[in-house]
Amino acid sequence: MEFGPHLILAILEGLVQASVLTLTALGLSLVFGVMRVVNVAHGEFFMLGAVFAYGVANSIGGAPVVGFVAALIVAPLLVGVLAAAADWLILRRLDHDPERTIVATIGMLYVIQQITLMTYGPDAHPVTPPFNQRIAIPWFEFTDKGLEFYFPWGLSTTSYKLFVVAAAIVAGLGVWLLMARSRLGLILRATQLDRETALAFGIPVQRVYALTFGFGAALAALGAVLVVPIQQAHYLMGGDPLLLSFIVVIIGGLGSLRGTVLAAILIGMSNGIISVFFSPTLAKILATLLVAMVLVYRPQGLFGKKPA
Amino acid sequence: MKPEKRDNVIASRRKVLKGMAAIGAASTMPGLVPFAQAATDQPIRIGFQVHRTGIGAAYGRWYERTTNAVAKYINDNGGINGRPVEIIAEDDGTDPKRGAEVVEKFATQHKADIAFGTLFSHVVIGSAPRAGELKIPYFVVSEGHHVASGMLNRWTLQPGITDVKSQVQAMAPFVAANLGKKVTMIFPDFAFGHDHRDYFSAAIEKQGGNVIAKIAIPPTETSFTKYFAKIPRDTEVLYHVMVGPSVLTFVKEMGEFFGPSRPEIFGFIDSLEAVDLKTPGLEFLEGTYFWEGNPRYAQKNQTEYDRFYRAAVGVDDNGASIDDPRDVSTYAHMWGCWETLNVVKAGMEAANYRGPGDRAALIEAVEAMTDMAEGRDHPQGAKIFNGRTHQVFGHQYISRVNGGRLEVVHRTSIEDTFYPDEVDYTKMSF
Amino acid sequence: MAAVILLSTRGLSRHFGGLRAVENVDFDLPEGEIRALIGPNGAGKTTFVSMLCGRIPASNGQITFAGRDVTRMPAHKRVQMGIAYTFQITSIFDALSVRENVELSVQRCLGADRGQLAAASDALLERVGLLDRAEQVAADMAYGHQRLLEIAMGLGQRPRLLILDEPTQGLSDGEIADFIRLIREVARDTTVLLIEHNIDVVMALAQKITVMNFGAIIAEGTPEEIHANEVVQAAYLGG
Amino acid sequence: MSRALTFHIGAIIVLAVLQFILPVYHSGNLARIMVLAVYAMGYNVMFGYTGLLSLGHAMFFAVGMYGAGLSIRLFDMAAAPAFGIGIIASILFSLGVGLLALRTIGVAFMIVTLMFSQAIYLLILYFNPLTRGDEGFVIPQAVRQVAGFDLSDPTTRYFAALLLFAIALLGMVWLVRSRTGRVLVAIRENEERARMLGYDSWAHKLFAVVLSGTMAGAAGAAYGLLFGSVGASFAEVPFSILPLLYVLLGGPGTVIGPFVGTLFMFYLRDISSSFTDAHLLVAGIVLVLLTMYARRGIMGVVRERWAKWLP
Amino acid sequence: MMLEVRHISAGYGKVQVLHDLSLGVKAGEILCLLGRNGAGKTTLLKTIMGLVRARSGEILLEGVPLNDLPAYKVPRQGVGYIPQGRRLFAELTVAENLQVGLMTRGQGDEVLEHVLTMFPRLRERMDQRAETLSGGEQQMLATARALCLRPRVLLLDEPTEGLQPSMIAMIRAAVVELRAQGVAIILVEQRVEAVLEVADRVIFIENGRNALEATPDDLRANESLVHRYVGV
Repeated sequence: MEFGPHLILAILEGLVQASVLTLTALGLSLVFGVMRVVNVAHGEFFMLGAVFAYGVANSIGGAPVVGFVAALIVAPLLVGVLAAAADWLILRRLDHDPERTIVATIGMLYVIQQITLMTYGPDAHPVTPPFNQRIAIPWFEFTDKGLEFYFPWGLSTTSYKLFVVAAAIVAGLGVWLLMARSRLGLILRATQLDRETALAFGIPVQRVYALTFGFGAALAALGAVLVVPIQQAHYLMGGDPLLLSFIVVIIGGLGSLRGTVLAAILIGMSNGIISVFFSPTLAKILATLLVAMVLVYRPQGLFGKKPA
Repeated sequence: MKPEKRDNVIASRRKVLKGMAAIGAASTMPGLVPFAQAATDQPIRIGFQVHRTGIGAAYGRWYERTTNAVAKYINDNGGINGRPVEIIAEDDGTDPKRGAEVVEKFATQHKADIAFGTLFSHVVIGSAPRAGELKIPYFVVSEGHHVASGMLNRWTLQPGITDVKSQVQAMAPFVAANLGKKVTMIFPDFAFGHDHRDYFSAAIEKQGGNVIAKIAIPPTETSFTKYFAKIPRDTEVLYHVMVGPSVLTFVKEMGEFFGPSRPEIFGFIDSLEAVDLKTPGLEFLEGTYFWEGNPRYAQKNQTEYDRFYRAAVGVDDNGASIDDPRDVSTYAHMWGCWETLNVVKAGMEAANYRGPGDRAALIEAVEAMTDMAEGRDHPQGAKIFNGRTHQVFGHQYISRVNGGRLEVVHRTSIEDTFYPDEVDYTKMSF
Repeated sequence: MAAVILLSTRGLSRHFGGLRAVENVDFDLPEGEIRALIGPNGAGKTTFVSMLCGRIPASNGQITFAGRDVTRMPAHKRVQMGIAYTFQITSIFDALSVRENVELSVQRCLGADRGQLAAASDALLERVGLLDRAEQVAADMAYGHQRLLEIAMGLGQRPRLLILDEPTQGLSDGEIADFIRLIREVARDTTVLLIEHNIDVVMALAQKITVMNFGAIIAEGTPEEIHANEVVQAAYLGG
Repeated sequence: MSRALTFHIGAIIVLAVLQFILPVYHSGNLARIMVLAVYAMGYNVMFGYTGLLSLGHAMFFAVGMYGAGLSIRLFDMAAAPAFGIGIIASILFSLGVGLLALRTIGVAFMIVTLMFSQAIYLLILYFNPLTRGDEGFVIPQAVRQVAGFDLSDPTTRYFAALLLFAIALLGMVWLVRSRTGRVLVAIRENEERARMLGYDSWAHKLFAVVLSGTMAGAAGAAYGLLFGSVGASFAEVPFSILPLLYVLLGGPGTVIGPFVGTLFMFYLRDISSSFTDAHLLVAGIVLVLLTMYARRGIMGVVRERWAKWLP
Repeated sequence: MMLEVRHISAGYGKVQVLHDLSLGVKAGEILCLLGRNGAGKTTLLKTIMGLVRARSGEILLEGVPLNDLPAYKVPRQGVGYIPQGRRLFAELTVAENLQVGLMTRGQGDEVLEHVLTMFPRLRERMDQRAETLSGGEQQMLATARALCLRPRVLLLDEPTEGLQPSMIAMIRAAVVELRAQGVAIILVEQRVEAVLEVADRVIFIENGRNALEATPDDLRANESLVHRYVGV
């Protein structure tokens, strides 16, 4: 493929990845920001979202669009409730101590994964996309006759992929509106800034935590529902989103939502674009080392501001 | 016609389950199975290393179904040396560490006669040294080249399924002759994929073709379009092989990428194993070609043996589970379990196997095997076993997607899969 | 003897963001003296002594200890040179026993010989009156006893300069009297810098008093001079 | 001889005797458990004694294992020098990791170690012509000889594992009673205070990382030589979680605890595997329950209730 | 009594800070707590707020026990708190900080209006982030935020710390006005002089225990009392 169309394609693919990653990482970032805990089971909530989406879409039947819309609503909700319950039953009793929480969420990761294997099984299952037209994209070249357009081989996307990008933008805006403009957002931000004072002003911090944990997980699940029509629901699919979300949240600055979105776009896009030029495994090695070095030398993240 | 057949199979499946549960106690239930002339009525214990969890779990499920079916088949026909076969399954988590522990457990705890059944090559490589030390015959069904490459030991054999090196090189003449000579390869970036890369590149060059691009995809990748973009414009044939839970995404995105103007496409069915060809998004595969270890769809000229084998495992004419037509089997691989256990049976009978003391004799008996005739024991086709390399060679199938079904268009000769020996295990001591 | 300056600072400053916690402090402490450092909350006392012992780096200025410039020296090296610091907020090894706490403070000088360590720690515990609690887990003790343990750990290091940050906070009157006796004894071979709010303690112990407010030294003198100083009175009572 | 020393030497003697008593399956398991326990003891140096929680310990194990394995595979070395190379590689590598990762604390430290470990795993895959990637490679039986002893022989293997284990165990008994060991505990309890007692906490933490990494690396090299295979799965994230699980269960900050935890978890999985595949479910539940209700682990509780003298 | 503390013991972890401490404050009364650093004054206020759990004893608001309630329900009963160091939500705007106060008991805009008339400076700064305010303005905001829940009881922890005299006067005026409105006020202070001007009663706390109760007049008459318990 020529360089120009190749790049466009990498960007389009990167956008789709970045969209899903943004939602997933926003969930992780929110939980870290408000509760100051790292949720290692985040990837499993992503996986659960996909598996529930398959379950819902499959049991409803009828036109794919009906099942998909139902999954879009039910799966994140279910996952959110599950996660909130886990917070209430487990993490609350650990006082949300950061290190103990990490260990407990590692345990949760295994439990969720194993239960999914025992019930849903080891196979990957697809969810039929509600619509999926291939959209060829024209490219141009300069010939003797001047500028000419043509359709290069492989330069295309699908309507569903565009929908994923749009949906992620809408959901992202929704999260932003919620955080910046709503009462609930105010409560979350106040809790994030000063837990004790929030408590002294009547904010039920423990419930806010459970809600946040649930909401964070639901965001991951939403990302997963969007992605299952492209990929499949599989009980081991949570690993990569977790690692990538980690990377994004750290690069973006722990707890900063704006940084998270920026970093998700950066990482999602570069994942697509770097692999155009380098070995993808090498790209992953470099990305992991970059994250480690960012933590070592710039713990506030690339986009985070320096603590006073 | 069909419904009745189906009922039969369900009935026999029930019997399988019941039978399996009862096998331990079989000897105390006279009349159920005729194990009359046995010297001992103790069952032959087959340690079955199965991927129930981990990335191999989807394959493992079907391996287990096939293994249970072949055990029933053997028992229904009088067992081995008149003794029933008992399958002792242990999950290895598709993990080499646990694999080695499981082999130890078979050898020392379960007192199994042999260990059997592993698919994923890293588990084989992790487990084989322990099998060698514990001197327990280790029959793998992994299609990896690691056995014939000489990396392992005299106790490890692969008598049921042809290895990747053979499969791949046998494809090259057909590809070069019918599809094109400029090939782009897409393969997973780990050992299995590298075997494809290396052996096919060499084979196609012998046919006057060449590989113009080699695109490695990292394991755990979930999105593939960006790799397709690296396919050179002058590619005549796209050669693809993919494994893991993302195979459907891989194939779907391939379709979306090419749209209406695709090159010839030749793939290993691994890319679609356990995936329904009628899944939306796969329509573009119409007219493309696949290697199949064993044809998933019952062919017009289906042999009696394939029909028998299908029914025994509980698979319909489309290669899916009879219970659930959406549950597509790993048909191109799992027959290896069926044939391997039949080889074990033949070997044990040739060696007059009585117990662990005869393990070396069993190995020697299998090493002495050469021709294996097509039949109920070998429903996939005739085979030639090479005792020096511990590797079997057999026919390979090339199928074309036609009306949403895979139709066999070419069956390679066994000789197409031969290559010079790289090891002589028979010279090693036990 | 009083002429030998053990510790001095020149132009010592520390800024937190825009806040000037300590600004341009010149300070001299002669060897063998007990010096009290007083001042209202937020005057910068703790920040100042934290810079002396190296817990926080100075933004500007210079610290000299025993004739060496220690401004950039890491904390543990300064401690090895003989600066011991007891924390304002009790800082002990909660989960360890009282004896283990003290042993940790003496083993740096003594090495890990068990017998010697035990003897030295018991002597110290005896001195602060905690010997009968030696086996207790440190966190289980009353606050006052924890403060005494903290002081014992300070002494265990055999410092040349002992910095005590509000050592009597939370002690009862009886304990305070014991504390004063203890410090007098210690001061025979150790220089003491004492941050203290309890004026009785200051008056009883200090040979000289330094008063800080808003990050700067506003007065320095004998207890009598300071008591009479109007600026000091104003700073305290917030007039 | 102190009670603590007697107890641990006694444990080693019991293990030596067990080899002659136990059925071969269990003595085989025990050999494996002892090697893994060295890995866990190394983890305990950082986590249990110094308070540094690493999520990437598999990298140290893998560096030791590949250090030894690749010397054999690529340079045809003998087992003993290869083992030495594995250890040297672990020392150098853990020194490098320590110098970088110790610039962070708490959660950041956990993630940095996780990321380094992931990078090592990917590097093993990336250099597959050398390492054979995910498949790994076999260390041939012929090479696994040290001073005339065949390491693949079950008895030799058992005693080789026991030797390594005994060195690590007695070394730990000595360490935790030494001056350095006590400073490590002081750092775990209150780093600021330790620093203000004149201890160089940075140097001590670095020592803990290097010792911990070297023990893990020694375990990795030994594992490869004793069991004959080297593979990338020893560098994967779940293998980093294992020692955490072992130590949490056995008792962080106790010398024998990591062994007890390894023994328990190993048999928990082995026994549960005969009636369910859900051993990971068990592991997950154990992790959650341990963090919620039993942070001291088995030996921690034993020490608290019955044996205060246990180091 | 509007708020009554009976025989409270409380602390952090294994350390007990308050020992059997009792006190009460009436509606329209200012009770000042004096004592040295670490005497337990801040811990007492936190215990009333439920932020530190009382181990024994009772806290009653108009006879109804508070200490069984989860912490977040205490302010909802009408207990306002101005913590030491102000503890504003630094990255929230002035308006948002006030909004948090209004939410506590579901107060509407008229309360906000009322509070803003007390602190007109804040009205000009509504969209500014709290961390950008000057020290005095921050204290105004902390006070205004607490008033937004229309407290029946107001707890102030060293509200004049680090402020210039004009600001101190303003805070003092606000406190006096609240007393006139019938709010029960507990004021923790270091500056004895500031205390003497507004207090109705003074209680000294020493080592977490009641040490002495006095009126401002007693204290003016006997300076050595102050000296003994506050240490100046």
